[in-house]
Amino acid sequence: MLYREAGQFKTSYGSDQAIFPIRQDQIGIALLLLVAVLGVPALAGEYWLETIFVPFLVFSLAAIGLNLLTGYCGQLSLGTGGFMACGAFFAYKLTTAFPELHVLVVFLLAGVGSAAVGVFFGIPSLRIKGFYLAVATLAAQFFLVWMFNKFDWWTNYSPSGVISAPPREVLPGIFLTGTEATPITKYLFLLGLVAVLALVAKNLTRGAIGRSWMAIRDMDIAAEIIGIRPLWAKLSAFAISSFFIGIAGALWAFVYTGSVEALAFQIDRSFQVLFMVIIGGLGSILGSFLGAAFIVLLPILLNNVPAAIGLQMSVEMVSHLEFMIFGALIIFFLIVEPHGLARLWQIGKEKLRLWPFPY
Amino acid sequence: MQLRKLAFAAVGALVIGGTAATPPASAAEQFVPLLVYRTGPYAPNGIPLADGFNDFMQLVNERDGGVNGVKLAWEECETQYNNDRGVECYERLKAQGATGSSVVNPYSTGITYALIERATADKVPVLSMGYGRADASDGRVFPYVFTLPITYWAGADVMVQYANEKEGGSLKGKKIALVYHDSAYGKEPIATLERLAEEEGFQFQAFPVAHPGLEQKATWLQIGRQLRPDWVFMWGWGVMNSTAIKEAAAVGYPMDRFVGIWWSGAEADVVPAGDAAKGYKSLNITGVGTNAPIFEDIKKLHADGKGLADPKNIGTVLYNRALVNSFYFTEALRTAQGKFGEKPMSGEQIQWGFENLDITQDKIDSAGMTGLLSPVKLSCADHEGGGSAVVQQWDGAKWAAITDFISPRRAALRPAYEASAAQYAKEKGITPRDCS
Amino acid sequence: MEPAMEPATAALEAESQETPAPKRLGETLLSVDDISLSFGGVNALSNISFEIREHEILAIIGPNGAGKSSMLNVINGFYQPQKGRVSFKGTTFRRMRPHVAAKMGIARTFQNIALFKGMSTLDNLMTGRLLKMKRNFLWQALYYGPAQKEEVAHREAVERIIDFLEIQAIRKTPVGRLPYGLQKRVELGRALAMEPDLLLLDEPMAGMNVEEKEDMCRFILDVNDEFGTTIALIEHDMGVVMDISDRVVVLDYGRKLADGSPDEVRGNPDVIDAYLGVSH
Amino acid sequence: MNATLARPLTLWLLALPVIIAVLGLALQGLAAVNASVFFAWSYFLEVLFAGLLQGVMYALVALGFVLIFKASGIFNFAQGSLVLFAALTMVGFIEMGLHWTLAFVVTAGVMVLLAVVVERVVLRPLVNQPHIILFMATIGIFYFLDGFGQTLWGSDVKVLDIGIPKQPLFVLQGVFEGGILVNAFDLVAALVGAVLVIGLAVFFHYTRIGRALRAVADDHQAALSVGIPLKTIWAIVWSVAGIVALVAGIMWGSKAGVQFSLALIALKALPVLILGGFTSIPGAIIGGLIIGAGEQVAEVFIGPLFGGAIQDWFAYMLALVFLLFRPQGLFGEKIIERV
Repeated sequence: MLYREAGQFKTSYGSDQAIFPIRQDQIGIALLLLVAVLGVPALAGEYWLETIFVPFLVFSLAAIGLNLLTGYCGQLSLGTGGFMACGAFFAYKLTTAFPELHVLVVFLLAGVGSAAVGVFFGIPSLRIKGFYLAVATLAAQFFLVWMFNKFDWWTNYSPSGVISAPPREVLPGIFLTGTEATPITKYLFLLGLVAVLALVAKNLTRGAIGRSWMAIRDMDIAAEIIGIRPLWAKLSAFAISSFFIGIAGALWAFVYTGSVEALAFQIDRSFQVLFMVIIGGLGSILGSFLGAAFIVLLPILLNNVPAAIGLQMSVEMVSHLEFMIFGALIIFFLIVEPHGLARLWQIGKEKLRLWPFPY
Repeated sequence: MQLRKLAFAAVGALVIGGTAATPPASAAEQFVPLLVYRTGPYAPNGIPLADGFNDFMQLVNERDGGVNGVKLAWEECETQYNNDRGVECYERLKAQGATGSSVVNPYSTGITYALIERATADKVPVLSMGYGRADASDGRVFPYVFTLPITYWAGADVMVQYANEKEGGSLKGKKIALVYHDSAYGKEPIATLERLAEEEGFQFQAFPVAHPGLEQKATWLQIGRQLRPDWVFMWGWGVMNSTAIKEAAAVGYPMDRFVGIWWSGAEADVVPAGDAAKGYKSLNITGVGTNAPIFEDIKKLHADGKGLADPKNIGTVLYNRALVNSFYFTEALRTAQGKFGEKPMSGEQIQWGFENLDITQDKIDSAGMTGLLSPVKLSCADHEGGGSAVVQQWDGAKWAAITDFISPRRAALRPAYEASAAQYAKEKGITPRDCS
Repeated sequence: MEPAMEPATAALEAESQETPAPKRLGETLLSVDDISLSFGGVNALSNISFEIREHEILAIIGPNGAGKSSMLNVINGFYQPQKGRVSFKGTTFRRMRPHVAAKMGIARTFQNIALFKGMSTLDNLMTGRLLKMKRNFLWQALYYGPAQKEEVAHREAVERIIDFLEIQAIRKTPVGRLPYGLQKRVELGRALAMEPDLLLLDEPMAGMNVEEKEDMCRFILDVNDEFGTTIALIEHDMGVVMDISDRVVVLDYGRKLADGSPDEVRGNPDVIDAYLGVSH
Repeated sequence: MNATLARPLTLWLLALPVIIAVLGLALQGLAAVNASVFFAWSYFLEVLFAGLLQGVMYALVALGFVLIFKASGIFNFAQGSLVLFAALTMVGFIEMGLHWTLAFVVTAGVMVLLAVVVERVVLRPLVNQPHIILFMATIGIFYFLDGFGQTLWGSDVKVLDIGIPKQPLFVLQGVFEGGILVNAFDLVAALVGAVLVIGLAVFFHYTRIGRALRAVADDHQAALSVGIPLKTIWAIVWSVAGIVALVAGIMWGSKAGVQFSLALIALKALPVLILGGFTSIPGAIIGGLIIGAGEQVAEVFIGPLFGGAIQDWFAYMLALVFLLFRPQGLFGEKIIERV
């Protein structure tokens, strides 16, 4: 009975086009943000902040980026790892070359650089479609990782090819990277950045650009005939998607692991982000968050649950089980709901709207 | 509809289940986190390593009742050799036990890199035994990282010494090729080998192999059919090792001139290559076989049904390496207890124990580990401890040492460590400790 | 209100006046000249010429495989003819490109509905306004100020079309879930949202029942009447064609058989032969 | 083989010596201007030949992809783990004491069983879903099989030796000094690959099941409506793909040892696939040959210019360049767009 929109009338098109048109949702999201800003840092321990919330936020951003390209524009990409590497290495070069540059500016510039690379590797999409394009993006993946691994310039001639984030302040005296950075700083910084970028993504997808992407995704020929230029739509999707992914890569290297080598952005990373998008829901910003949460949490749960309920299991068994459960869950979700967690969430909401009446 | 409900229920159950925490270890125990990889591409190497750790700590508890009465407690965490998993494991386990994690053995160069800053901030010693950053031997910049007994740079030096000796004392005009895993790990020896090539007058060429290393045909055609070097060194890992041996045999390269680093010299690296591997050599930082007296105790442990390892792994190269690794730790613990009292030690105290670690031949003998390791002595500035390595050879069925422990020429290596560490310190804004 | 929206507004104002406006047949809007198109040796169109005048409803008819859809595809640039020219609003094109055609004011619907199935009715109609949206993506990213104003302005225009086509109830439904007849209507709506000068309709009534056909006829006539839009349509139902079109072009095997008023065409012996299958 | 294929094939065969000669001359020129590149004709041919044989090994894996794509339009991401699973199972049976021929038969049976289960549990509930959904389902299969295989047979590295000779051979010793090095194992692999391709091509073109398979590939529903039993067809095609995976697993397993990394060779098959086209069995072989030869030659002669290890991305770049000119691959069916 609580989740009812009856009686809420929209008096303008503007309010009807809001992201959360229903009041309950508005209250819900405000509460969620409040908990995220105040509750989580107060309640969650260092372990939860460092190894669950931080990677969750970084991955959410990467998943949003890929979702813009694959979920909204319909261009399947397996080059996510490569674009994350771009962000990480661009940010490293920038911040070591210009130490006085604020770290936020560094991340944004790294994103812009990644966007340029993304556009370049997006060019084949004008001629190649579907799985052929997916395989073609692997060329970007392998080439980029090879390049960052091969040329010492990217790592400032470190003998091992590993880059390590230098200490940088986000506010005077408050370090975001380096040994003095606290988990809470990292978390709050990420939370703010990811929230803003997610809002940007949402705005883009509900505006003209997003509609031209979806038109290309649903039927590229028809899109062309109503005046959408595939060149512009596809390349803009590649650019903006790589911008998001690039920032996620930079955050991964700087805020999460602190040091990184090019091999951390191997093809596995691309698949990992793709799975988040698939499980969360193609074409849904909320789904990107849900998918990231699912993939970050599942292995941790599988590692903890058997012990918690008193089941003795070798790590080997747990790890094999993890693979099997993960695979089975993907299949299960596809059969039950091909549109991912986001759709399940929506169905749940619709149910709630009618509750307690069945129809 | 039913299925949808099930899906909700499943997700819900997972979320609820996940919030429950694992029970903490008891108060009088010294907790050791074990970052293992029993699955994934490197499982063949990870399994004997993990088994060795388990058996040694079990032995210490069962035979000696712990270290000075403090029992060891440990928990395995599967990393799949994955950097972010490694970080997660480290964070999950670091607060466990009475005093938190007292040491972390990442067993992956990538995880080591990822943990250096975190562990330094948390005051948990990182023991990267024969892997990780070579320049971390400079304890002034890396107070919490220990590289005993020997680093990759020193390993490269030992290889060159060995080749030099085999060539009758001079490498002038000889050709040496390096086949390396194209990653942070594989690149470690290049600078050292380039320096030595200049000093000793041999021609040096490096051949990268892309991860995971199943593809080496082109590399070995270049080596075996074009360059035809006098020696081939290898920094390989996992499937790359056995593939390299097979491809080397396929181009007819002589195995006794092919020397791998200690991560290219376990059973799992040669067995898949079959007969082709006969005669292949590698370095090792520990002794091989089950001749040391400690194996009597281990056999007894297993006979009593208290062994934790798969018996077929006992005495394998990586099992023995894990024994020595655990021994380093228990000795550091003992050293720390000598100063701070016979109770569980904190990471900071263990760090002191490592810096004052002095494993003499007497201690090795009395621990029943004769032949398994060479003496090491660490200090505030020197975290490598002057260890050494042997050359071993595969005879088709087992590894056998063919040299004594060879010491690297550290006089030349030490300045390189310090220069590299200084660059790191500058980039990170670290002021090196004063160790004098 | 932007100048681009004037015809629609004018038409809507006209709606209130009860007196039907006289047919405003005007200048030649589009002419195709000597078009030939072939696919790997098969001639789809040979030497076709005809013209479409402003404000008229032109029907293109002919048996299956006569080249009707190919003709529309040539006009809006989806197919490139081997020979011939297309002139639109006084500009002559050797090669038309689809998005150029769209920009110049040619909209169309398809024989097999080409809607964006994953999007709602409203969003589908909004895509028709894309060419008219000018704010760059930075404004869109903020969704504030000019971008939001623009979004709302276009939403208003789209809402008028929704009202016109009587599809208010399915505004937020994903079009993939709509029945066939409604999908056709939405597709017409998307074309109208572009405020085209020339509307190409490929079998707008295929597969519809009598009631739906009547609705569709009414919409087509209203569009022509109220918005003044020129319409070229392909249709098989002769009754419909004769009722609503001002002029008819007959194609058969890629050739033009006849061109004239419905009555003229009806009496043309070639046309009768083609339809009754008499051998040539 | 039909006429549409025969023509490009003959063209290719005629063009091949010319391409090889031009490539050789170009590299010779490169070697003349850049000291880090070494060139000799005998060495060039040796590398080329090794590459071609390596290409057959890739093609063995690519074949499995083609089969499933051809018959169901599914890009089967799990093919790599099928290879691993088959090899693991076969080694498992050999370790139980079975002779390898017997183990082969039993493993083939297991693969058929697996195919039936996959059809029943995964594919049947997903009939008529978009291809992307089915593709994702195969990712699920990939993960499941990886875990399942390791649970059954352990993560240890295993040796698979069915007595294929491995010694180096030297051929054409009369022409070049020292001859050209060829590996006996690679020759056997090439032979196996050739037999497999011919067998599959015959199966697809001349049997009733083969025709039904092609009908299913065109349109699931249309095939159903003319009475083709979709379920059976899918089970058959996954069984055949499973057996092809078994053969690939044996060849790769005897080469590199049976272990987790085997699943990764699927990545090497992808450029082969794009080059040859997703739907062409001969395309998989030709694509394999081009990729194999191309990447080896590039690694050996061009790699030194950039510091080496270029072959991974080079294969993909090569495929990408081909794609820009022929978006459907060399032998893929041309996509005609209609409105």
